[in-house]
Amino acid sequence: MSTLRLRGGRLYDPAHGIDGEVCDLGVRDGRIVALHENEPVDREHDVSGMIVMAGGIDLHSHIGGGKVNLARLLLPEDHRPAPRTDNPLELASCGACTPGTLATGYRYAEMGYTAAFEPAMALSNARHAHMEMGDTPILDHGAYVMLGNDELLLEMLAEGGDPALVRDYVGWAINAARAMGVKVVNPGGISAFKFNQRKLDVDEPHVQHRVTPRQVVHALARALTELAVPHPLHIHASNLGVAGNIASTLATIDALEGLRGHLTHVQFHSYGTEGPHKFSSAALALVEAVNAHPNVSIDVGQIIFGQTVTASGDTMTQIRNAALGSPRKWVGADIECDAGCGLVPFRYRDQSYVNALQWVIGLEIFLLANDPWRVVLTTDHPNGGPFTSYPHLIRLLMDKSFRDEQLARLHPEVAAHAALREIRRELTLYEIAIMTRAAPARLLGLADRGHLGVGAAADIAVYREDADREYMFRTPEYVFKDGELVARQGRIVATPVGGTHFVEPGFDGAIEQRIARYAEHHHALDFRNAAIGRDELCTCANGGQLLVTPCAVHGTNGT
Amino acid sequence: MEINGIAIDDTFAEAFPMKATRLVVTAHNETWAMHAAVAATGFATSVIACGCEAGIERHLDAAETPDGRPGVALLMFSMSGKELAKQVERRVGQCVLTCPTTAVYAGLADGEPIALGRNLRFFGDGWQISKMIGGVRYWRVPVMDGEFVAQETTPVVKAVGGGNLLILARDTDAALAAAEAAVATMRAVPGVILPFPGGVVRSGSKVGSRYKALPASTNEAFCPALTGLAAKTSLTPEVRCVMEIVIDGLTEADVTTATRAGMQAILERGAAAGVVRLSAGNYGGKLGPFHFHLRRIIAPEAAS
Amino acid sequence: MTASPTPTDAPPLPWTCPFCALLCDGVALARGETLELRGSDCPKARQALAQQPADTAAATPTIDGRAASLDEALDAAARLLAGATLPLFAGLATDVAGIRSLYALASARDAILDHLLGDAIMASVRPLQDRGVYYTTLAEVRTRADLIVCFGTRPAERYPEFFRRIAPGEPRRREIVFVGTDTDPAAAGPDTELEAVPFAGDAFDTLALLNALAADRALAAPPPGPLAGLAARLQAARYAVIVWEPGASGAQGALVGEAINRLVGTLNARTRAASLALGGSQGGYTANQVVTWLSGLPLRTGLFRDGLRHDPWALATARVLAGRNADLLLWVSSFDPSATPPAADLPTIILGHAAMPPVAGAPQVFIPVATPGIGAAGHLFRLDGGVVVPLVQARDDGLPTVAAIAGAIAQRLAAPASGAGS
Amino acid sequence: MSAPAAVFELRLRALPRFRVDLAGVTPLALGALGEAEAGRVAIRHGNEALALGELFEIRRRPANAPALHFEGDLSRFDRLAWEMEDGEIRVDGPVGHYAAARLRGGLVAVAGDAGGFAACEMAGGELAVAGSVGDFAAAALPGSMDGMRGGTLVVRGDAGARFADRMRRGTAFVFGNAGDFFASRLVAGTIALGGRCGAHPGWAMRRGTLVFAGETPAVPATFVETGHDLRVIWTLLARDLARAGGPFTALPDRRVRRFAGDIAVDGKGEWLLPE
Repeated sequence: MSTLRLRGGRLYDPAHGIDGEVCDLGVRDGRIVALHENEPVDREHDVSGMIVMAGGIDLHSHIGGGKVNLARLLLPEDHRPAPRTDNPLELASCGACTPGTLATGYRYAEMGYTAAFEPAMALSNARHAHMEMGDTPILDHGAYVMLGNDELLLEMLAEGGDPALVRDYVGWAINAARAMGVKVVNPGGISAFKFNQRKLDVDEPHVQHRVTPRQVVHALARALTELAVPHPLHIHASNLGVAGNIASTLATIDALEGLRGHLTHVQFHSYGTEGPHKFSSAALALVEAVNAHPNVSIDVGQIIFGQTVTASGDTMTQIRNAALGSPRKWVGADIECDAGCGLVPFRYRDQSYVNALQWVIGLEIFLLANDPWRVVLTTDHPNGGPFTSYPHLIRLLMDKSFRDEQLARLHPEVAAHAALREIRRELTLYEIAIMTRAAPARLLGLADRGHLGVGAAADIAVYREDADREYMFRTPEYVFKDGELVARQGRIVATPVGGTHFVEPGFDGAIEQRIARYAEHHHALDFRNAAIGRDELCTCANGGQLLVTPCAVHGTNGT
Repeated sequence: MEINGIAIDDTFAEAFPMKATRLVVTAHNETWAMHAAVAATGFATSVIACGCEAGIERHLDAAETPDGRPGVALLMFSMSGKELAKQVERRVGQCVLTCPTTAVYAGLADGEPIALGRNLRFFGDGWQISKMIGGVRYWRVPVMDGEFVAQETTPVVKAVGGGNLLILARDTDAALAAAEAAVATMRAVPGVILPFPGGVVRSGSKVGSRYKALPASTNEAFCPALTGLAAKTSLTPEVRCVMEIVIDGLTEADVTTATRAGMQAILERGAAAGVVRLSAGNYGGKLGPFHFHLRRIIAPEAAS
Repeated sequence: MTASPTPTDAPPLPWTCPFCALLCDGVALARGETLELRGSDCPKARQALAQQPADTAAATPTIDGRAASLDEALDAAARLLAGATLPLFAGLATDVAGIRSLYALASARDAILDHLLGDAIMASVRPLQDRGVYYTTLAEVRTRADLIVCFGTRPAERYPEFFRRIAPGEPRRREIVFVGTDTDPAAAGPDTELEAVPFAGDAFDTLALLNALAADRALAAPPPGPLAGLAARLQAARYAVIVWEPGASGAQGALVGEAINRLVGTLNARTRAASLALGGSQGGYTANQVVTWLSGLPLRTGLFRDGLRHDPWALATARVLAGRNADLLLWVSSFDPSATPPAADLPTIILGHAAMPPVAGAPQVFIPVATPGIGAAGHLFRLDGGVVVPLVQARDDGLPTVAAIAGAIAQRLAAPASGAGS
Repeated sequence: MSAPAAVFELRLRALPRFRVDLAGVTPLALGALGEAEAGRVAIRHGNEALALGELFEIRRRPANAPALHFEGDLSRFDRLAWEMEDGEIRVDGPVGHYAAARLRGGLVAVAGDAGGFAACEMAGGELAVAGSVGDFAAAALPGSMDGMRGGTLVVRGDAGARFADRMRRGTAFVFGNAGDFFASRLVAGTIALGGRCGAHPGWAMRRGTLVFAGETPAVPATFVETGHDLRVIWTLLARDLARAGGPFTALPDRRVRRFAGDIAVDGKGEWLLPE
């Protein structure tokens, strides 16, 4: 039994409505507890004047799996030079836009994040994804399995899409992949590209299966609702990056028909066609729709200027983007009749009209949305920029004059006309705490994370107050993971293995026959190996804790 | 001052700063180099309406050119580097690129570079090739007779425009003969051109006009038709014909040398050949900083 | 699944074969005195199974050729590592757990990492690094490919089950074209047309022509008819898959890969195509994947004290050894007893297959290790890159895993008494 | 150069046990130091840092321009003149790998052979190797899109395989023979070869010029002869190349045939074959 007290900090705990209240925080055996003021503790830190928040939670960050590793392979030059830190606790690891998993864990923890979720785990690549996440030290992690381009589901939908069948299949897939939720990427479009279809609008039929993205989105959202999976369907909508795609984004919201859905990296999906370049901000239209649809949550996918690499399952989009990439090389793949993969290096330039506008659109979304509980701070690492730019992004959101300085450096047409210039809002620490902790925890159904209430896991970040919010959020004074001090003033002091978050929705096991039959005719893996068992998950994830989030209705009878 | 019976006015030719470049045009033989050069420097008498003043500086032997073929050196002068760049692009694009077998190079070593082949390359529609040779970039544009080679840029230097010499003679024959003799010697001077037809201009001008649209108009002070009519005349009755030689040069010294050469050619012929006086156009020092005092040029010791 | 011994009449164990990167998992093992393959007659698997010693108890660690206890061997290995300043970790023929564990050790000892099939792995990695690739996986080939071009390879020679693994699950017409080799009868099947197209010159000349033809470029001389025909069929195919083998493509195999992916890129502008690089056996792709995700850089990276440096050329095992740019060789080879360490006049630690013959020479520690998929469960990456296949333990042969040995050595090095580290 | 310049003479004491990384040891870096200070400059030997003075006897004398003169067998010394910006380095024997790699300016002269990747990603300045160079000279590091991107490389001996792979700009000379895949994937630039080359010269070259002053190689099927009048560009080029001397001296006097390619890729490169 070990106890810890953080004395005198200013707490920002939106889950409990606590907005800068000064009070002590107690920890016993990795959990937050109420300690008497005079109760002796093993360790005590005086954090008076400092800001205390739950550990950051990134609900959309490509931290593990096939495509991330391909990105590392693609850009060895991005990893030069690669000095080692002088910290003997850190194993050798390097990289800038897609660091090694070790460096990813260290760098996230150093800035006060204690969990990150891989949003695009291919069913066929799930073991690999869990392995990489397991080798990402300190952070808890989980992943959303990609469905909606798997030939079997499209086949089911083409047959009429019996909701029970779809529900059981989705339930099986979540369990098989040990996923935290389901993501759909360019619904049906990745599969359509395999049949040489180059474009797929929300109501356009897939050239082979004659199924529309609208049907795919609705069927998956319904299945998740019936399975009572806490995290809503994670949606990478149709037409990513295409001018005018606000129409398909709104149509996707419409396809949900009131069912819950999380639109991810919406910045890339909020483009109009106005102006001389036929490319304009549709942030307002997007935000109005989000405000009007309480069933919808978003993360932004802010872009950050500089070199990065875009990593996506969306081959249909990426083969188009490949011509815009820099440096001029890219990777694409058709994967196991269930997914695709496309990696295009990008260098976002502030003097590019399109890039400058993308930057503006992301910030406009953050600043115009009226319910921070449905807006999550992301750069869609590494697609919009590496996660290490979060402190910079937070400063942009909290500091109007800093934002204006940056805005003035953009492509002159954007700098002169962006609606962003007129937005005076500066997010508060409370709002930042929502967007980076409380909201993602709630959207994921994590009852004991993202807040500082009694019983919560003691994932805590303590920041020294500084007017320069970028500096402040880059180097927290203390970071605790499950009550253990893991980083101190930007230096890693412990490297525990993180746990794996997943859900185990119940489903009718009869579906396995259908899946096995399909696998026998189409897949290249024996059906016996299709699902990851709990023990195997533990091995893959490097021995970290298995953290099951309950599904409210069906419980966890699993397979 | 009077030499060989010819009076030399105590005046100066007033010249102004210009921007200039030298181009070297080569071709399969001298004829085609000359065709290109003549066309490229055509209609380039005055910046007033031509955009530039240009002329052929001299012929170049095969041994003197970068590609070992006969060529021609051209000089082009404009009031600004920007205008000069426009003129170079137009003239080389229409008159050199088009002319069989030609290639074009920069003829100066130092200066602010302006585009030579840099934009003309786009005629290649994607087939153009860049080649760096000895630190210099050339563009190779496929054309019907092979490829048009153009150096990427040509340096622009500060230069002197508007040097002039006025020949006041008894009659037309005498004026023309004197002017021709002067032009022949002046054209041998490197670094200068005489931009008007035959090197000679008869429409010397003053700044301004009674008509608002015109920036310049006839210089009545030197018009024999107006002697006794115009309020201000510089002519005496025995002067019945005046010719002017305008000189643009890369440097002040070049203009001086050319002016001296021209004066000497006329003076050597003596008053008997019909020239009465030599004079020059000045605007009271308002037009430009370069003042070429005729007397100092022809007799530096005497004048100083 | 650790029960042992298993009676001969027990039902065959559903098994995953670890002996080539196809990782066939639809097969089974009958376990008696020997291990016998069921559900396949793969010669490669049979040979590998026949090499498994019946009695692993005889396989003991040795120090300089003399039998030693595991503890003694671990101590000796830790001593050698502690005394080295520039170790080379090579071979690396192990599973995910083995590489994970070795990586921590390598990081602590600032080692260079390479695999015994490093040349072949780099031939597949370099095209990716230099220009990118468009690749496909077995299920896609199986389900959708209507034209399969085996370029310069007869895949079944090194991957005997290849054509069985990509055989369509339902009747479907397809063509399989062998470029630069004879047709392989192993590729035959219902509705399958086999054809051989000879190289025009060598592999490089042929690829140059195919690229020009696929891009509709005019050639000075008419190309050989069969090649022009192949180019036309590539352009007409709904899903063309070009299979090649980096390890069999010569010293400049990476350029073959780049040219194939250029061809795929040209085709993908109008129709659909992808490449498939055969390789990654002996845990090759596994080692490369794991090292890449942990470090950020692929194999042939030195975790040097002053930084990580990836150098596929200078950090090749052969070049490092020839240049005497290491002072210790840690050789890991757990699948194939014949994959012995290269001759090196260096202190050598071998984590080897139990049947590996003794290697003469320098001071050395040999520790026999379990073969993943035989003596231990594990995970390996399949040859198409992203699929990790679980291996089951076929029998308990009492041998430790590479992961366990690397972990035990690391522990000894970390202990203050060992004097290692700094 | 504002700092007082100096020439350092560095005489190798003994062959080092491991390879040594000379990155950072440049005329400008040493220029401001005294003899003893220069001897304390840390370089990497295997995995360990070593003082320069442990490997070399160092003598310093004032000079007009900063320079380093190495004496001895430096074949185990890599990254000589790595990213050097200015000054001069002379080596009186052979050097290891990556000699003058990423060189930006100045002169590097090697009296012996150089190892692999000599002048790779060199951007300016000159590397002159009196002996031969290994594989991948003037090439790119893994993943980089461009190899040598400026400056001049002169190899008086032979070159290994993949000479000038992905080279983008600058001029390279090989007086002797070149290995396989000479100028593979050339992006642009000019390369003149005095001897013969191995298999597949100009493989997948996109742009750029190869001048084969020595033995005429067989022209691949993906190169196309262009019969046009080349005299202008050839004169310009040949006169410039001739200044390198040796097998290139007579180039301006030779007539030339031109082949364009590699049309397997962009096809905007050329082979110039003097007769």
